[in-house]
Amino acid sequence: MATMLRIEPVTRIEGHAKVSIYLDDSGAVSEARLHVVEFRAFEKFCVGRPFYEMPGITNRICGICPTSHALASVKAGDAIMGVAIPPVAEKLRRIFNWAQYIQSHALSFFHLSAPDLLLGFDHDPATRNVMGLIQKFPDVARKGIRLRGMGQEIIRILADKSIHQAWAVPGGVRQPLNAEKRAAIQAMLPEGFETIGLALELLKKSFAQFADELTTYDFPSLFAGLVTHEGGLEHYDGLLRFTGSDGTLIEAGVANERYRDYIEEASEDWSYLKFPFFKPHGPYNRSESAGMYRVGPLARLNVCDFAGTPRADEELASFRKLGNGRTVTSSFHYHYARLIEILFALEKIAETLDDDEILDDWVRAEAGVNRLKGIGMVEAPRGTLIHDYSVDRNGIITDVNLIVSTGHNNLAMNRTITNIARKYLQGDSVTEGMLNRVEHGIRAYDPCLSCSTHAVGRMPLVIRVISPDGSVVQEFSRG
Amino acid sequence: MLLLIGYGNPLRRDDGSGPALAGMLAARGGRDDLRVITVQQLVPELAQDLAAADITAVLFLDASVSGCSGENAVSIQPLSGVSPSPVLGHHFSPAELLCYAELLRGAALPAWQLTIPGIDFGYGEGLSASAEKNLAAAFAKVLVFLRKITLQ
Amino acid sequence: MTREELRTMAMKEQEQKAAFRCRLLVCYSSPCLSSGAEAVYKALLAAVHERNLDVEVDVTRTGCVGPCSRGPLVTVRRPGCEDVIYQHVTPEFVVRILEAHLVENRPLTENVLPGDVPFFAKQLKVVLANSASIDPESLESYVSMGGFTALSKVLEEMTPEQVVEEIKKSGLRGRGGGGFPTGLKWDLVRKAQGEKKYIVANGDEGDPGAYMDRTTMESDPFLVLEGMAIAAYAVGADQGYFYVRAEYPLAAERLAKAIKKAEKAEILGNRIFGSSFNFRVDIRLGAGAFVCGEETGLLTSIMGRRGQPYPRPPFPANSGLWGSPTLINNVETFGNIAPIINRGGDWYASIGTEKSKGTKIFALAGEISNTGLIEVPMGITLREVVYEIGGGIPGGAGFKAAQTGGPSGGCIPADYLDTPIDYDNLASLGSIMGSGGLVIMNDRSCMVDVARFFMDFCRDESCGKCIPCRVGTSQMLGYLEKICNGSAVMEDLEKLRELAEMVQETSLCGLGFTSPNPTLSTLRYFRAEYEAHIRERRCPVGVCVMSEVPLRELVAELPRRIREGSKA
Amino acid sequence: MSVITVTINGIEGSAPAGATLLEACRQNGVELPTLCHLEGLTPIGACRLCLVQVEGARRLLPACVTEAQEGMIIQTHTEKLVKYRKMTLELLLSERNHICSVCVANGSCELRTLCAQLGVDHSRFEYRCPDLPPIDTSHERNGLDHNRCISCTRCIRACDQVEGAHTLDMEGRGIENRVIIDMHQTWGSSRTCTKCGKCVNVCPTGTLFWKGSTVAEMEKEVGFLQWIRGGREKKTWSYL
Repeated sequence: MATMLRIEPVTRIEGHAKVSIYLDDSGAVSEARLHVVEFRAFEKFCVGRPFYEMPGITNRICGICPTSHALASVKAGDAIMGVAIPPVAEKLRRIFNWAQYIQSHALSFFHLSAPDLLLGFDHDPATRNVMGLIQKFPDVARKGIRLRGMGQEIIRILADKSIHQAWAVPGGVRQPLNAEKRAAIQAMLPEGFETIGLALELLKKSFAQFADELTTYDFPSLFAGLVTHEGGLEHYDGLLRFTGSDGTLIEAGVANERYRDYIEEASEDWSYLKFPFFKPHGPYNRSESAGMYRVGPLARLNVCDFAGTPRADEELASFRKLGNGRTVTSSFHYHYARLIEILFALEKIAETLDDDEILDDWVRAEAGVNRLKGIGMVEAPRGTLIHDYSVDRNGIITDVNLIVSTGHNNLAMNRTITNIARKYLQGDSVTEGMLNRVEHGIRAYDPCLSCSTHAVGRMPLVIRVISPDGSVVQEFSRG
Repeated sequence: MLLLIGYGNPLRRDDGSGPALAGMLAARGGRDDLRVITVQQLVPELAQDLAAADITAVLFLDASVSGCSGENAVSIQPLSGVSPSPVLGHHFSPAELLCYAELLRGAALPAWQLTIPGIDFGYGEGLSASAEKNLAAAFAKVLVFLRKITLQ
Repeated sequence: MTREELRTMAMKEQEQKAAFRCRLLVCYSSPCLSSGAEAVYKALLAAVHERNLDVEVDVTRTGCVGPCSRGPLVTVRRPGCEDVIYQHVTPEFVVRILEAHLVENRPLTENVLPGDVPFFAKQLKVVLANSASIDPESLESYVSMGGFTALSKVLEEMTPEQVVEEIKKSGLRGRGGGGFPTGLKWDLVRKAQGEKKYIVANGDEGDPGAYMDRTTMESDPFLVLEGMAIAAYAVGADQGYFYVRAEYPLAAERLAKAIKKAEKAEILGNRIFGSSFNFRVDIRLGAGAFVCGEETGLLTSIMGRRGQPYPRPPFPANSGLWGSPTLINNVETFGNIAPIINRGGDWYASIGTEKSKGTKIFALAGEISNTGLIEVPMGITLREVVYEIGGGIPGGAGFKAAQTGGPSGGCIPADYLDTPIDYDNLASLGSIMGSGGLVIMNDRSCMVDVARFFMDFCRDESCGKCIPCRVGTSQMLGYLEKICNGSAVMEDLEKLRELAEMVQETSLCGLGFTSPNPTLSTLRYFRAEYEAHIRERRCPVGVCVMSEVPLRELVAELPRRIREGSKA
Repeated sequence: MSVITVTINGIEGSAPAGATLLEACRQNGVELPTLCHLEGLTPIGACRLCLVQVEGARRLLPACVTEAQEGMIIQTHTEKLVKYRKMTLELLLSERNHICSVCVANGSCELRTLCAQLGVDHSRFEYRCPDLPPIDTSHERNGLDHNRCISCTRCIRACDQVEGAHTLDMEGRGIENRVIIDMHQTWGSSRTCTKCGKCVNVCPTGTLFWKGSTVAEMEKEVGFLQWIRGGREKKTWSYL
């Protein structure tokens, strides 16, 4: 009989996710699992609503990336209406999406991961936190807050509301941009560039101290993400590309509506989060990681041929040197990729705003139902997000399939924590170092699991070592 | 100006006691040196509210899982120490928020945290009888606290 | 028809009936029909015919006799003898009755219902006086009992004012439930301005367990029509509507026949009794909505609209059907009119209590030995009704409560058995007279379950126009269901009470504002039962199945259940 | 025009003879909440929000349908009345599925505005979560979402009394009542609907909406009713 170790974030509210580490009879780690136990049933209760209400409903899936859900949803709506939206509307939606990247990536990097990354895992635990970060890098900490705020502010300027807005609608957007608003956004950009430059510099300097982690987080897998028709870095539209660990093109550019030919979702009875896998590589097999692919910042930089802006392309070149020249396979570098994407977003916003055409007030196309199916695919900060709707002739939703970014990474996250457990678990006792790395390993993907639910600020971890007869041999609690 | 931040999720029963207490204090009125904010969870942007020029102190109002009841169950503690960020969430602890606020304003900000123990954190509205009792005690305690810090 | 011709008709009919050696009266109202009266009647006719007794024996289908649970009932009436009433009569048994009385000349001893039992002795029949004796479908039969003399009297001898005065003098109050003084209502309609006025008879009886009006319509339709015609004369109306619910097909059929016969005899229609008074009556069938028993709901239904009440004022007396002054009275109220005119308001006022005059018909139902229809003087005590007329509680059980007034009424506990029944006493006990449903409950009834039953009825019958009744009854039912299934907490009881008061005070019509009555009265007299359901999760009489658990206690409860489940 | 005197909340005021209590109150600066009432439609006294206490009356009276009488003494905001109004709104919130955050009428909803004015931010009563007919968006322009309906019948009355089409009606009774189109068919197949849109504009919530509206995008215009009715009375459009 196998022994099970359970790492459970004991929130005062029923947990949203927990980690179990399974040992085999010899005491070695056989597998680690990330359980997502929050069941939300969005796919069920969207049925029966008109498709044009969907952006308002689905953006409530998340409080961190509502913008991505709204955009995937309005794109599915555009497809149902069968319209090409006014060009300016598309540009405004893109700015909207890049602003979302800035705020979401900034939160992940500066607020959640920076203490570990900039101070190191071996830093005194008592000060390896925000306080320590502030003491050592006050400027980074201060700028981080302002960068996140800036992303939120751009969204607010465009949509009058930073969270759960209703600005993006099927057919376009509700209000155009005006010169005053444009100037306000433009005024914020220089500080953003400055912040990101500083962060990149610090992060790159820190790689040396993470040699172990870099290899532990390193495993082969496919990568998936949208690219422009020319193969460039893309976040809002484009073709879905799959590449291998060595950089080979598996599928150069799949049209959005054909995603089901490439992605299938498996379920496990211990998690509500589904397990999408790459279908052409044979049937689902979790233990062999067949069909496993990664999405998100790391994957996007791996699948694209180029970024398309001068500074981001420059960074991309140095990023690729960390891998085999084309592909970076260690999930540790999600952090680096995130910073490059913030830089890219800033450059693209600046470039798009420069053209006076952006102030045009023709921003919404009108149409009824012209297609009974609509697929909206965007790159959310955490990866490819797919909204797939079927409607009746009156536009009432009859079926919904949502594949969220965190889902795509499900297999990879399980793989990462298995690797960490194998490397850092000593005997049957859990060490502080292992705990830190399990936490960090999950955080590298910046998963969105606990959205809209409040948990105690500090999530203590409790680890129980349970012998085969069910008694607790050792209990380890931190926090 | 004292900033009161009541946080928690009112749809998870006792978790809503923080916002409930904030609501009671806001409704009571009678003081113009209080600013009350209620949120579901603490997010980084709040640091900017904490760092506003007119804010001189902050009191966080929150629920806790201790399950105790009675007068002494409710505590007001000065905020101290900082813990690492949460593993899976995208929210902040009061202490983390305070660190950022102090960074932004460039000076220390006196801060306290009041916790109201609850027992029922399941789905649903309304507080358990125990949390309700604790809420009443917390209300009384805050009023005393408010009088005291004004004297300082 | 003239008054003289009416007298001739009566005499001819009386003589004809008196000529028979024996009369066999088969109760032909709905309860007896449902227990087989039709087969009994046919068997009896065949037997009479077979024995060539047609000339000697009269077989009549009559209205209701009263002890409905004992039907089919057959009464044997012979000149100079006491009536003999047989109960539970079968087609075979009725032949034996015939043989015994006519061949052997000796009454049977089996199945005899003694005539001197309190069930009959304590009753005083005014509206139902003819019921057990006449053929409801025969105009002659009604006339032979003095029918239409009151109408001819008012047309020839009285002014409308005098008629109204007589009704006022009688002290008659509306029998539909509210108890509004009938004479006063007539006076209001009489004085109301309007070229056209209407008379409406409310026969939309809908309380569960109540069938007073059905019986009155089925047993003596001419009596009600006569009352309507007198009212029409008194207020100056020439058109009447008889609103009968479609679930009462026999009542509607007999009324339709009665109207036709009366019109043919020129007792209804134009120039009634040779006077200048015209009065037509049309029947309107209700589609079975309880709320159409509420007068404004009924009026909108007659006008062909969705049967929903509207706020009063304006009262129908001023603005009713198509905006014209309209007199709307209950069937039983109209049934009292002819006797009052015939015998005088003073006579009527001598019956009953100070503020509630005359008699009232009740449908006795529930846990009581003699279920059936009774007519008693106002002021009789509940104890007399239950233990004497009703014959007590069967099966050795004790009396627990009496529910009066149907879903709009309340429950009266044993402590008040000696209260004289009248409008005001019932109101002070938190109930109402209602139309006369009287459901007796024994000590095996759960009062919360009773409240839940009536609330379910009210929720189902709410028309949905006003919010308190539409949503309030649904919410109250929800809380009562929770209390009954064990998932309620004390807070729910408070919400229930608060809702009950709110619905009572803010609803638009009578259905709404009386719907909390069963809940409020049981809360008032049986609060301990409610608390036992909630605090102890126990139904004191074992009616409710406590299968659910309050959500909040589920966490503590689950492990226990799992333990018990694994043991089982 | 003769004038009568009424006392509202202890203050004497006047109103034209024949005015309703609601008109009398509003003319004297006392605002009463209403939902089923709409200037230009026959009042029905159904929502019970405008109930007032009149001295000498046995029951609370709906101000919208009660005629003001000389010397009436009226209380409009007693503790009890305010409590009942709040409960009425709570009952409405519990009756169907009102989800403001994704509602087209967010921001222009009369129900929500009243809730905000009276301080009702949630319902103490349990949500009934009824099974409702599907959303009807078969019409060329309008949509009907039963989740948000409060059964005020303003749409039915506007369609019947102002437009004269009587396309809309109510089926079922009590808590089961539902707005229907013609003899219970889809709106798109209605041959009586004139597509005038009056029903949509008089709907106090997001039940009736312009097709394609997204969150908070509905803006309703109710003033036109009085304009139409007034114009008809004054024969503004008479060519004879």
